[in-house]
Amino acid sequence: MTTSLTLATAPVVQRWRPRPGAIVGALMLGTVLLLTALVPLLPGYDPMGQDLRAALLPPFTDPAHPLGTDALGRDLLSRLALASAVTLGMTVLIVIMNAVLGSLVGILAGYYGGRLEALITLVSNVTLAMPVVLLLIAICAVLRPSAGLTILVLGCTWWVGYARVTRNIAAALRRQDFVVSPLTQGADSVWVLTRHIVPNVWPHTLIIAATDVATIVLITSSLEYLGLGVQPPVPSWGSMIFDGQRHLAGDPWLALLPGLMLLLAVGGVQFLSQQFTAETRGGLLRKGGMR
Amino acid sequence: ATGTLMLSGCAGGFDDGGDAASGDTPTRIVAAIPTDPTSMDPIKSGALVVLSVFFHTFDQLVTITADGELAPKLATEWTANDDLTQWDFTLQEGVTASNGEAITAEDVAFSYQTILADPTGENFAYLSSVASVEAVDDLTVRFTLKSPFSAFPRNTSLISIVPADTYQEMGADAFAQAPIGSGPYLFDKIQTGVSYDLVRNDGYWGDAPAIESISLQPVSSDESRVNGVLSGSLDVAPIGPTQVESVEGQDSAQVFSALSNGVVFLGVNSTSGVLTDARIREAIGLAIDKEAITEGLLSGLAEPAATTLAPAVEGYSEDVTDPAYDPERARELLAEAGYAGEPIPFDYATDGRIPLSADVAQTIQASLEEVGITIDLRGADQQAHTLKVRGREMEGIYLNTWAPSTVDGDLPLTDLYEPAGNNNYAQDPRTAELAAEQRGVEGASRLDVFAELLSYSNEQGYYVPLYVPMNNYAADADLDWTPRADGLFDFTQTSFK
Amino acid sequence: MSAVLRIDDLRIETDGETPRVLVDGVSLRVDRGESLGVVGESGSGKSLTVLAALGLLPVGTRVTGGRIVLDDRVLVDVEAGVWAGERELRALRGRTAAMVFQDPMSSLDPLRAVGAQVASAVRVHAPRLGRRAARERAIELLSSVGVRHAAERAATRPHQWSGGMRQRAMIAMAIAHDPLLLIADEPTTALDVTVQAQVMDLLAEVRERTGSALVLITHDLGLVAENSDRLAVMHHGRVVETGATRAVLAAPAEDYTRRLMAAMPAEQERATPAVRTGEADALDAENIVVDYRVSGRKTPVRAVDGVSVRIMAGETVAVVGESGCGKSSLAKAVLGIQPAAAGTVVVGGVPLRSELAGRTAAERELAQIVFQDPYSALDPRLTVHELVAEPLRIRRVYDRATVGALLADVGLDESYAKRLPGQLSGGQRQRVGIARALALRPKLLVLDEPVSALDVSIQAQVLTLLDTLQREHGLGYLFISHDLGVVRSIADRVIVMQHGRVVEEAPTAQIFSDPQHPFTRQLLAAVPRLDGPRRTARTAAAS
Amino acid sequence: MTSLLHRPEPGRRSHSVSDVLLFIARRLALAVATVLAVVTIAFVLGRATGEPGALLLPDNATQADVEALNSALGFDRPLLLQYLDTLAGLVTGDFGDSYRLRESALGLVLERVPATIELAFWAFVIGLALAVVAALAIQLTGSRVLRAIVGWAGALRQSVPDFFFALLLVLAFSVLLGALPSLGRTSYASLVLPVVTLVTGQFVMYLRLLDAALSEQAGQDFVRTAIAQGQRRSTVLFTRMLPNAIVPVLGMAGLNLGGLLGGTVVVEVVFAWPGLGKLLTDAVSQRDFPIVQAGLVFVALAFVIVNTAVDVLVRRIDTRTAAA
Ligand SMILES: Nc1ncnc2c1ncn2[C@@H]1O[C@H](COP(=O)(O)OP(=O)(O)OP(=O)(O)O)[C@@H](O)[C@H]1O
Ligand SMILES: Nc1ncnc2c1ncn2[C@@H]1O[C@H](COP(=O)(O)OP(=O)(O)OP(=O)(O)O)[C@@H](O)[C@H]1O
Ligand SMILES: [Mg+2]
Ligand SMILES: [Mg+2]
Repeated sequence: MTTSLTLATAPVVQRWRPRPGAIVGALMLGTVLLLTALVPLLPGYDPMGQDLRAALLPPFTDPAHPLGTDALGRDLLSRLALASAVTLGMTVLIVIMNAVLGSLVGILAGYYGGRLEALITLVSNVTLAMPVVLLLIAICAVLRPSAGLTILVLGCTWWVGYARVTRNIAAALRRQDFVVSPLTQGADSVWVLTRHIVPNVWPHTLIIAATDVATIVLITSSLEYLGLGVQPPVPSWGSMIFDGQRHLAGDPWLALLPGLMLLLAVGGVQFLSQQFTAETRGGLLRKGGMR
Repeated sequence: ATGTLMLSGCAGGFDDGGDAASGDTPTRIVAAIPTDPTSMDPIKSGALVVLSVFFHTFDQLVTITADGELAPKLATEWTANDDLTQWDFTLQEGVTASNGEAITAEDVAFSYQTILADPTGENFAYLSSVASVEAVDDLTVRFTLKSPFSAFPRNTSLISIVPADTYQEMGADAFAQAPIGSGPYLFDKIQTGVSYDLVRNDGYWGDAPAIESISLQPVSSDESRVNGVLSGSLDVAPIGPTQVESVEGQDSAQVFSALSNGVVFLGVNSTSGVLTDARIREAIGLAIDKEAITEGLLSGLAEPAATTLAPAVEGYSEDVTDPAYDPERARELLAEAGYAGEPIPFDYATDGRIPLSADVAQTIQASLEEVGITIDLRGADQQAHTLKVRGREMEGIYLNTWAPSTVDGDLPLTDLYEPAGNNNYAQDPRTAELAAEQRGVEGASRLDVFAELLSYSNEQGYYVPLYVPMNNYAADADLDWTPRADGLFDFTQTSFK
Repeated sequence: MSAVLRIDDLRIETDGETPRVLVDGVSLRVDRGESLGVVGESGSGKSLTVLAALGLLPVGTRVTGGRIVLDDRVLVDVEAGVWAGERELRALRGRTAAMVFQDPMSSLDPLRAVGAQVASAVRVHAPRLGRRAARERAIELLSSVGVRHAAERAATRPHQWSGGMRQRAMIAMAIAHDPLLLIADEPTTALDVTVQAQVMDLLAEVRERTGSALVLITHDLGLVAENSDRLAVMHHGRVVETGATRAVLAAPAEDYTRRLMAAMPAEQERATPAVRTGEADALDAENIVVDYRVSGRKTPVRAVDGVSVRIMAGETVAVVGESGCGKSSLAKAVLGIQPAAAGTVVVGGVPLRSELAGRTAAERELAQIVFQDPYSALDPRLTVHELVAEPLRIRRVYDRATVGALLADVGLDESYAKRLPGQLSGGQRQRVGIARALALRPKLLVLDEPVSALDVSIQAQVLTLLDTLQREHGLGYLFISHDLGVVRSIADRVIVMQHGRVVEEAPTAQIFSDPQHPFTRQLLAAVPRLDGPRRTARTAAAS
Repeated sequence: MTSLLHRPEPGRRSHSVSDVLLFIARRLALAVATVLAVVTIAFVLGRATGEPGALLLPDNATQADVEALNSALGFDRPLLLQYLDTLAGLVTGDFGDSYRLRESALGLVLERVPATIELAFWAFVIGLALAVVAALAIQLTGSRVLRAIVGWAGALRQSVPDFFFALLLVLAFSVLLGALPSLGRTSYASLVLPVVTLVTGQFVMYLRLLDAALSEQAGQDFVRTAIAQGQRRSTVLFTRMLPNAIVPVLGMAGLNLGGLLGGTVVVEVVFAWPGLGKLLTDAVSQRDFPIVQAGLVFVALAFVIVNTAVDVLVRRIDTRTAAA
């Protein structure tokens, strides 16, 4: 997405010197991951078991349900943990699919240019003009809506940002002498692509992917708002927030707890990703006089 | 240049009028409808939500009151011949459409004939029993039916009468843009999908309603409708069961809840897999704790149902019962039938007609799995679900609902038990026979036929009636209004306190 | 005579917990109307010192000691705790002291018309001047620095200006307020020799008019010799020697200065040619034509127009000419990177297809190239070892020992093998480039300005290395350069190109002693020399 | 001597007629190809989702009624014919009548367009403007604290899904304070909440891009030149850095505005905003293909037009790209 990433500010993955933001980010994300990993080990873990008579228990009132229960009387803590696993799993899959697809397309377009690039421009235009939501509704109408389908559709349609950035970088790299030089020594394009282009492009892909994690979590949760995506009774953050907002007046924690998880994850990834963006702040435009 | 263009574009999009009245009792009502109405041409259009508009702007031969009774509207009285195949309606005298055209038997006949001429119209299905319509004289219309049909007048409550000459002069398309009727309200402004504004027809032949103008606005999100009422953007709006409690606590709003004319039930494909075994079908019925759903999940805003007809609907009988919740017996039956955990597909629509359908489906799944039935839960959006229902493609059980707009048992039972019915997987000749039989009889004997049919159906386990939901509305605290069982709006008797 | 700029004991360090000292105890003094040359190898702190004088230090560096006095105003006195504020500095910048930077390409805003940029430089210190008046003054200034049709050209953007023209615009901006001091940080490094001479002439002429003092930063000793009154030599963040330019150059007192001078290319041809007879010609290119197709233009741009080059084994043929004359295009055509539209290329006796893709791997080995820019020529992620090993791996003949031998050939020992290009100096990078080009034992080595990005001292090392390698392997060199001094010391024959054509071809000695074509003579005249004519702002010096 | 400096200019190609024509031709071809592809995909998906008859008739309609309707709508004809018909409709601009609403599909789409443009336009303009202001403030003050605050606020907002954020806005400003209408498109006040929802979501992205671009500009030589001339930092920021930094951001913004014009379904649903997004999503689920086709063609065209406009703008700002 960040078209301003040029070779000049190329993020050479540098020595690991954590910034304060990155530590906060790691803590936030760590909380989510820890919850996801540890809660299923607890004795009371049961994300599906219903008890309509114990519905809508507030948090911290019943030791059997530390965070209370939802409208069907299911244990909220267990559901939060399962939802985290589901949401994070989906998101990571989608992001990886897009990152790989987009970078591949972008690199090929940037490296070969010409007709291939024109074709890719057309495809990405069509992809962008074809709203993902519409595509999903149509496809779900044929097949059944499911997490897998959402992953597949989103995983194949959210790559244009990657393609744009990697295309620019690959096009710039193609003109670099170090890319031309193996060619004069008898190498073929595959050699150049795998040894020089891809390794120099992927740090950029990584940065976009990090920011994309947040976007994808939000898109999938918006899709669940429309009934597309993970199917009940399996929860996701998005569906939990959506279901919970019906009870916002009386039992706000139903929406706020998954909202908090989302915040921790999105914020965490965002702050972590800032670790990678080169800090070329201030430049000559810094304030003050001689000092 | 683009900027100014857009700005002027926006300016054109807003109407400047705010609420006309201020201080005194309001005379304008803004009501939310849950879906976009279709065309404003009543000949073509017959979807339920549009009737909320047509009830105000057109006359129908008869009307169904808020409590489900049949009452005169354009027709003052109606009679049938002995075998119930010929119905004569006598019309009100001196009725004119808002453009002055007199509404006579000719107009009624024209409206019905036009509908009957087009089998692809939305209204055609309501008149499938009609063989011909003719104007006997200025004030008498005669319907000749293909077969006896005792509840025929109820079906006419859905058909709006248009002024024939005007309709023909304007043509259907132009008429849909600026419809003219003889109802208590006139069309003021139509913004498709945005708002349908009506004003009182001061030349209306009947009693003048209290409300001066009505604006019906589609608002698809439950939350938005509640908040619309709470913030004053709306005066009345249908809301979901979970929202009732939060509205009840507010001073600025009140809640109306009334038992609806519909029943939520499980359809059963009794010709597929293990469901061919009546014992397993029975076990499904026994395994579901309807009370828990209505009291727990739906906060008491529904009543357990024993038949596929709601109490408000003509044909309902208290005598028909179904076995109570008995998971033990269900397990026994399953064991008897030799059920070995074959998964039973369970289809439901995630959004749309049944409020909280996903929660309901999950609860049912949990209850069935409790007694050892394996359920394969399959959610889909409402349209995909509907297509599947209409295509009779269900492979196991499915969540469905039937709410007859005529508030009469004929429509649902035709669909549930006659051979062409969408939900009729069993194709049991006995149910088909009974369903046809009720049309030929009237009064108590008709009710008996209904009772027999419904009891037989329960015994066979063709359907599992679940509950009768309430229609819930959030409304302005000062609104004096009685909600209808069918969930449609009719504000002719409404006023503000 | 009072000093315009006085720097005492200046110390500049990096920010952070473990500051590095970049400039240490530098003292300089520039008197009114005087011209001070500052020389030293790359990274010696020349730029930082003068940038500090205007409070323009880049982020991450700061003054930690010393005093800077500009036109009797104390800008910094660390001990006394004096720190000039932004407002005070702004009043001085551009009015008392103005700067001309190295790269005219990037020093102008690419999106604004040049005239507007000059006009805004005018208005900074003359806010009451109306826009129209400022624009007129800008055109006046541009005309005064030799921009013809200034009124028309002023409306165009920098990318439509040539490098020399841009540097003129930079100078026009710098003299907008007749500053007491002009600071020129390598003002001509990016320019051709001929253009360089013009720019230096212009600076002298301008100073004559304005009486400005000049600080000229460069690593070209010839340039300071011709253009400065006094000289300061910097090394590792310190001033190692100062004095009158002529005196210092005639009798350098410091060892480092002597080394600098020794590294300058000798002004004579090389003694013993390495040409081998009896072997196939390294290169035989006939009537090469290179066209560039440009979108929106029907006729292609012809960069090389029927050039023939013949290089024997062990021979060095230099191609010289001003920027844009087609030197690199010719090299690319020989290598097939930019296929020749016409002509034939025979390398080591093997006729080659014009486009690279049409050449077999074995054919590609015959000719190798060392690129002009050592920074973009090496993949920043690979170690030196991997970089040199790459051609061997491509041909599947990789072997640790071979790589070691190649590195040894170019004078890099084992300890460099694990380093990344970012950890090498420019000269070391260029050596890696050469080692890599030699890995496949080519017949022809194309050297596209191999030393123009390097300091004199490193330049000398690389040239010596090239000479050694040529003798050892009997390589043919196609040596592209616009530095005639370098060419003289290494080439056997010289080809002078102009506008894509060869205007003169002759043995090196003959070119330098008896140039035939006027363009060749122009090129030669423009080369700055230690004993060249002095350009001084006489009137200013006299006053 | 000076003749060397005044070498003939290497042709200024940016304004040659054939170049502009070529650009227009390319763009047209791209637009046509995009629309064709979109329509074809929509057609294929549409036919795969099933015939709509059953959705258009009441529950008590029989199979025969449904089939009659489907064949009246032309679904019994060969697929190729149906496809050619769709293409013909594309050429004549007649996409047929909506199955459900029984009105001209194009008319219905165009009816919704002003509402969508209004929302997209304001969200875009305000989002970009806010980002510019914030980015400038960060650069001007050089404040790490400000950058951190804006960054945190952005992350916070981004982690609240649009539908939830919109709901919170409604609860706060409509229900509790009664200050703003909670739904509909009836006055300028009703624009506020939907636009705020969109703006706050977009703003962070623009801000990040701009901040990165400005920070990069800050290290440029021409900025140093301007400072060395004694220019004010604010002047340099506004006249030198901003125009240069906005160029890469514009490309992204173009993509984004294109996306906004496709309709922002969630916001439209929550605020009952009569925009294209809701119409299109409903049409897709209701198998109302004429509307789907007309809507997608509009979206695709809007997309190509917006991005062409951005390209032209970038070419005007930065003539180098035109030459490149
Ligand atoms: N922003 C900075 N942060 C840290 N170190 C810097 C910075 N800028 C320059 N340096 C270091 O300061 C030293 C002096 O740099 P300076 O630019 O003054 O060299 P120079 O003599 O001008 O060299 P050149 O001839 O290459 O321009 C170098 O070692 C350089 O790496
Ligand atoms: N890819 C290209 N497309 C169009 N024109 C080009 C291209 N590359 C070079 N040219 C043009 O061809 C001419 C010769 O360029 P070339 O790079 O060969 O010059 P050069 O002599 O190597 O100059 P320099 O000393 O600056 O490297 C120039 O006018 C240049 O503008
Ligand atoms: Mg320097
Ligand atoms: Mg060159």
